[in-house]
Amino acid sequence: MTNPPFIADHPPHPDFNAMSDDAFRAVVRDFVENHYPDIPRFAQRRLRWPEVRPWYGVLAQKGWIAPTWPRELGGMGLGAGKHLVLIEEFERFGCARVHDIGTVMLGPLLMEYGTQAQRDHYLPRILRGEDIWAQGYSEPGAGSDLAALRTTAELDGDHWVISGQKTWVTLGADANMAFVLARTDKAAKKQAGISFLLVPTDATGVTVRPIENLEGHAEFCEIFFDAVRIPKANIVGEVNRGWTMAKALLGHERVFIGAPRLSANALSRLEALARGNGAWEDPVFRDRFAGLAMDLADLGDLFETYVQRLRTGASIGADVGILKIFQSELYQRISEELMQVAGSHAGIKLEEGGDSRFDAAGTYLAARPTTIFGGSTEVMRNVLARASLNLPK
Amino acid sequence: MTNPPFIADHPPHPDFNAMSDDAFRAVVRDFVENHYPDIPRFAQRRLRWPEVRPWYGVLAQKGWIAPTWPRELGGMGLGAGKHLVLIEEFERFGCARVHDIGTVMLGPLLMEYGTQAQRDHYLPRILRGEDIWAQGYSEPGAGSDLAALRTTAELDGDHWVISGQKTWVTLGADANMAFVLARTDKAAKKQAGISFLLVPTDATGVTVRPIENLEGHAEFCEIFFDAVRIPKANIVGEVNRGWTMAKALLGHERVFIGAPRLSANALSRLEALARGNGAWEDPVFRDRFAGLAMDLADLGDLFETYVQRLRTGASIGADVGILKIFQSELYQRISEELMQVAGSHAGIKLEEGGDSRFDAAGTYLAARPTTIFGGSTEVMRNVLARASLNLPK
Amino acid sequence: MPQQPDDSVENIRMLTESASAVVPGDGSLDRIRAARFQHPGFSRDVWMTLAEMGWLGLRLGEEKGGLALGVHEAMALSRIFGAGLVPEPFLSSLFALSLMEAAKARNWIGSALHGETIVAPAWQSVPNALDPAGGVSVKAGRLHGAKVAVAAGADVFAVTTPEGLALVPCDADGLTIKRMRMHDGTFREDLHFDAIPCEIHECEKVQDCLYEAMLLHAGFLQGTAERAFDITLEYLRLRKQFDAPIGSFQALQHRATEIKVQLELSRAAIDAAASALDGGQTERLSMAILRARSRAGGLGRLVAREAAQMHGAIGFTDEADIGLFVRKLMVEAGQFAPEYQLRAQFMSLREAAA
Amino acid sequence: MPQQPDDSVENIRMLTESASAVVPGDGSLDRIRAARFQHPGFSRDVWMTLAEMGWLGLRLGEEKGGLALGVHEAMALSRIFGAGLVPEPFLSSLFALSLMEAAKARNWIGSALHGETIVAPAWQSVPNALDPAGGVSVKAGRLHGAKVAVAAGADVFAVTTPEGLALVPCDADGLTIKRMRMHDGTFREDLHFDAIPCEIHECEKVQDCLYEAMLLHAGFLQGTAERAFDITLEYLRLRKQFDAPIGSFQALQHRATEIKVQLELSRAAIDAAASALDGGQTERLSMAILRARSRAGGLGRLVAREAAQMHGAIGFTDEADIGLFVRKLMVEAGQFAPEYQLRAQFMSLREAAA
Repeated sequence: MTNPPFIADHPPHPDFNAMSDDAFRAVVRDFVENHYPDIPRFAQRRLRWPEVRPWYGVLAQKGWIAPTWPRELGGMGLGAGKHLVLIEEFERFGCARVHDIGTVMLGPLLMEYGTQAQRDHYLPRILRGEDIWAQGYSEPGAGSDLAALRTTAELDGDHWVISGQKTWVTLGADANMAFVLARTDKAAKKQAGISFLLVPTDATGVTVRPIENLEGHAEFCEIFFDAVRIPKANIVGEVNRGWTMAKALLGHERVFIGAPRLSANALSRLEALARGNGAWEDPVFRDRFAGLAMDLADLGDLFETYVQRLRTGASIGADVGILKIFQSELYQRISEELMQVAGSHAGIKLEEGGDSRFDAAGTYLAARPTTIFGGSTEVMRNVLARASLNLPK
Repeated sequence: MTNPPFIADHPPHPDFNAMSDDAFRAVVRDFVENHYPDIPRFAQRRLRWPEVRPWYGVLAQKGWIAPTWPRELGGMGLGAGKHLVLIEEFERFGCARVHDIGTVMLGPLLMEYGTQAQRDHYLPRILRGEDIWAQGYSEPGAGSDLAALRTTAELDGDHWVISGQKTWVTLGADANMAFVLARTDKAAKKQAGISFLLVPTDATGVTVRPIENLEGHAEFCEIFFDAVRIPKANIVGEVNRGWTMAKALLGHERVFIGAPRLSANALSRLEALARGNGAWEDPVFRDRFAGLAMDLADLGDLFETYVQRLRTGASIGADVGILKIFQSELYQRISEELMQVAGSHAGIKLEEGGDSRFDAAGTYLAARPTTIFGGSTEVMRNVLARASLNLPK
Repeated sequence: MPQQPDDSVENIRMLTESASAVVPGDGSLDRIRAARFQHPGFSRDVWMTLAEMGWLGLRLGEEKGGLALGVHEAMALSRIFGAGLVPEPFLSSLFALSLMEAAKARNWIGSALHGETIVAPAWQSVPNALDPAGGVSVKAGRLHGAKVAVAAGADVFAVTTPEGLALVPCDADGLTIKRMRMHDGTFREDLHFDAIPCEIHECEKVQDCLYEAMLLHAGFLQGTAERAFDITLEYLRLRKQFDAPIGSFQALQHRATEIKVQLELSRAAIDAAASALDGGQTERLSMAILRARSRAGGLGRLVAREAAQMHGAIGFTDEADIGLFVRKLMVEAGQFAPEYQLRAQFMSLREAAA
Repeated sequence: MPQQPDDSVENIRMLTESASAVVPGDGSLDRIRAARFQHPGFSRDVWMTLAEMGWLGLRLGEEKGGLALGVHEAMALSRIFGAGLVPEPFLSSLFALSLMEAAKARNWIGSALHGETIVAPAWQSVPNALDPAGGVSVKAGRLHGAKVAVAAGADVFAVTTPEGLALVPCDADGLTIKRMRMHDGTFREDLHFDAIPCEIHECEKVQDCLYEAMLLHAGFLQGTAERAFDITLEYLRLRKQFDAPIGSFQALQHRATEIKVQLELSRAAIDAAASALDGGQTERLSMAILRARSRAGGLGRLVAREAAQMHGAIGFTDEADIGLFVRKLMVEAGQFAPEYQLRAQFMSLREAAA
């Protein structure tokens, strides 16, 4: 698959961080309201590449595709607080989420661990939408035990030869590039001996197979590697040191997985549904709604403290799991309240293109994976118990 | 300590089981209302022997001290259903709970495993209140791991010589006899090598020390055994086979620990308190009350199925834990709702002799041990997971 | 609690055996899988089998061609159908027929029992309340208004109105049907009535019929939940992570035992309510049914949540059976009314009984 | 959220250091233990120390002899006092003084700041609602009615009435005091006023004072809960059963992490509300305080329950310190109003703000 590049001919950005939150919010709102293309808003499922491509193009052209990248590398250079404003406004308008593995995960990794050649080659391609990246961490049977991976890569002259299988690759069928964790030293202990490799999905021996879910969508894929040869240079960081990098990436990601936006959207849905069907007047419902609304606001306060710590460069450590644990469980609790209130209509399956703002079942299903992917709640509680509470193994 | 016997000169009982529940209920109610002595009703704590003695005497004289013992042995011979009626009426009137370890635990054990001589000697003494029994299972540091006991008994000629310590002995300071689990084979594995011994608490070397709780009561005691010599005949069942008997006793006890009466009392308190302070009119409170009332009624239905199984002689197995788990947690949830509703008054400590019918904090504290003693909820869930759900170790 | 009479036990044994005509004994879900999302979401052939077995008349008097069996018997089938994810509108039809019998509406009963006509109850006007009289009115012999969440595929609708029962054929002039796909692959319909001429059959027992339907539905939910739990337990025993079966992890074990606790409470509450109903007890019967339905609803929600979580990623695939159960529970747990409405109703009855 | 200003951080550092004058640095609870159940349940000597440190005037304007420090500073002390189970009515006194300042009632303020007079707020008329105007009336210059759950040991009561603030000495004619022992060893009093002559000081800021008191009390609860949790964690690490530390059992670990989650939420909510208050933000401040107090109350209840359960039998003995914390949480979690009342209030404000 090739992606014709978007032209990123935007002028240099001002320093958005110097603006007030309100002023920046007005800028974002104005931009979104005037430039969001004619594609779905408030989509309940992730849109596929052909669907979301127009929006990626608008963002790329404006230079807004990488909000947190430094301005000198083509990003917006937003601090955490401003980034949150951007997210809030995008969510408020119901903007579709673009394919962002490249900007959110691979980009920052290359900035920290990549070679200059890798940065020069890959970063602009992400900004222009030429490369759409997929993340290959999980393997069949390993689940939350990420380090139990069996995909191998062996050096054969100037090439790595990769064999194995990855699963639960988000939007993998839309990607032309994948980064993959593979075992490069079979003798080493579990976490050691793992390397971080970059693989074009059109290489010989790569097969991408969509996993159809119960809604008939293929948000996830399996990727099979059958003696796939990639250049020796397609490794990030040192050989056998991929695990630490992958973990660091996950840690950083978790602050943002813990952002209140998913729960906030779900709570808006709950209010809309309850106002529509009379539950809003019921004091018992209101009590439960109040509990959820207070949970959400408290989560916002907690999220803000983490954002401040990121902003000041303070370390976060194992406690970061707290955010993701609470946000994902809150999201689920809100979605379950939606199901209660929807009563006999709870199980309705939204028609394609239907208005998702009252979609109880869609929200319920969307909330399920959040306690499983990106570190299951169970594993995160194990880690928290040991690393943060210092409880014995 | 010696207990002057009550005379048990009652005429032979009719077969209460042949009566209708309603007719039997009327008999019990009439008896209680006319013969309950001038001692506290609805006591929040267990009454001590001098306090409860008059009621024990009334019951002994009437022949009602051992509701489930066979009529030919001096009991009432009640089936489980009738027994429940008896309990309900006693609870309704607020009768104090008498010292019942002898009738509930030791008696049935002797009937099944004791020698004829033991039965002839001990059973009548229980009926007449001459022996007040204590149960010595728990040891310091062992907690829920009952089999981890370190009290030893060695044969020395015609005597067992007992050394060690028991703790959490309910009303131990009131007892003149104790039954004790002791290790009689140190080489055997944990559960093997344990015997069941009968010890007078006035024997040389026995020290009973009350454990003062935060309310200043001494409901529990520690008992120390310093080379205490008891006759060789003071063993129930075979040597080194005490564990199985003790476990069987606990299993049978658990059906009745799972009876709804504690939760029912607490719920009545909750209703009384809420009606008194206005919460009863609050729809949000009513919703929570309804949830608890429905839980209680469902527990009643479940309890009834177990009673039926006992009645028909069917085995119950590990599932019996379900009753105790749910009833004790429900009791605690009701008590926590009481604390909520009591607001700024929640922490009031009832004056001695005060009216316990609105006592939130007393109920809260009384509910705490129910998930710990008689098998902690955690251990019971472990057992249930393995034995009933067949989950791997 | 009155005991189940012996003939009831024997009836249940026979019903359970013959249920394999509809629910395969080997647990196969192939038929269920294939029928999804194809309107009407179930098989008319299977429907004819239900009719031939006499099950559609399970609760109907013998003089009307029914089997006149007890609620315990109907409950046994309901549980089996729940465990088998049976999509045919069996409970819905029992509800409709009991309304028709109570209203002495003779038309259609015969053809309904023979499976030729499917009748669905249209009783609810908002999706989250127990309001059989709501949403519609009858003026000058014509039906106006709307009902929601009616089982799809019916030939005739049994519409509850403030004045009694109206029977409306699906092709009546003035009837607008909005069809909705459900996540379990079945369909439901919202109905709109625009001045449809109809005969009104007085019916004083609408509440009784509604409550019996709720109770049977509790059994269906329990059947679904119980099998979903069994499948999950099996997965916990086999699936390994961090070199151990995940069922050996104590946190999961304790959560699994909580499901077991709720399952047993649900079973006891349902059986007690069924005995009270069969025993002709009226005092506290409604409260017992509200309890049973509320417990089963909570159980269904709990099992859906935990089954999804304990299966992890695999549960989202179309290949894994557990997803079918999660979807069924999502759709069915909300039927009738949310648990907090049932609790409110319970408190009203409790006050009235005191 | 505005940042805490640097001088606040420095103030807090100094306050925290000097707090050892009242809360021993070694964590000893000997004084706490000994003072229990002896009326008034606290030490007048320690009270004088609080006065000498200037802490009673922490929130009072400098022109009245106070330190004029921010809520963040008061919160720091409140948390330390909560962790130390301090029985002196410090928060109660801050509340009373803020009422008196707001009402421009000059009498008593000086002697209260010097520790000679203890003033307690009498604001609540039923123990489970936020009703500062309730329960009392003023007719012809005389106070009638009742207030409940007032801190014991006060020399003067600051009584909130529909017309304003009344100051009533504890030996006033017509005042009946019902003294109650609390499970933590402190005392509270229900007051009855029978035509007590009094001056009424108009006070428009009763709600503001009440909400600030609730916020500081949230900090106290958090301090108590946090230390109780630390003690419990230590017990989990050391206590062995079935040959392993019980803290290694996954089910307990997962429950412990839930406490940690709630603790962090509580801390964040309290600090955010304190910043809003110090920053002079009024919009949504009341809602932020209701949230903070509700979270801390829930946290207190959760920790009391889990600390008791995780300690098992040992927690019931008078020797074990954890029992003191459980009792303190039992008494304090219910102060002001049950969480469901706070939620109802939150929803009213949310509607008004929309």
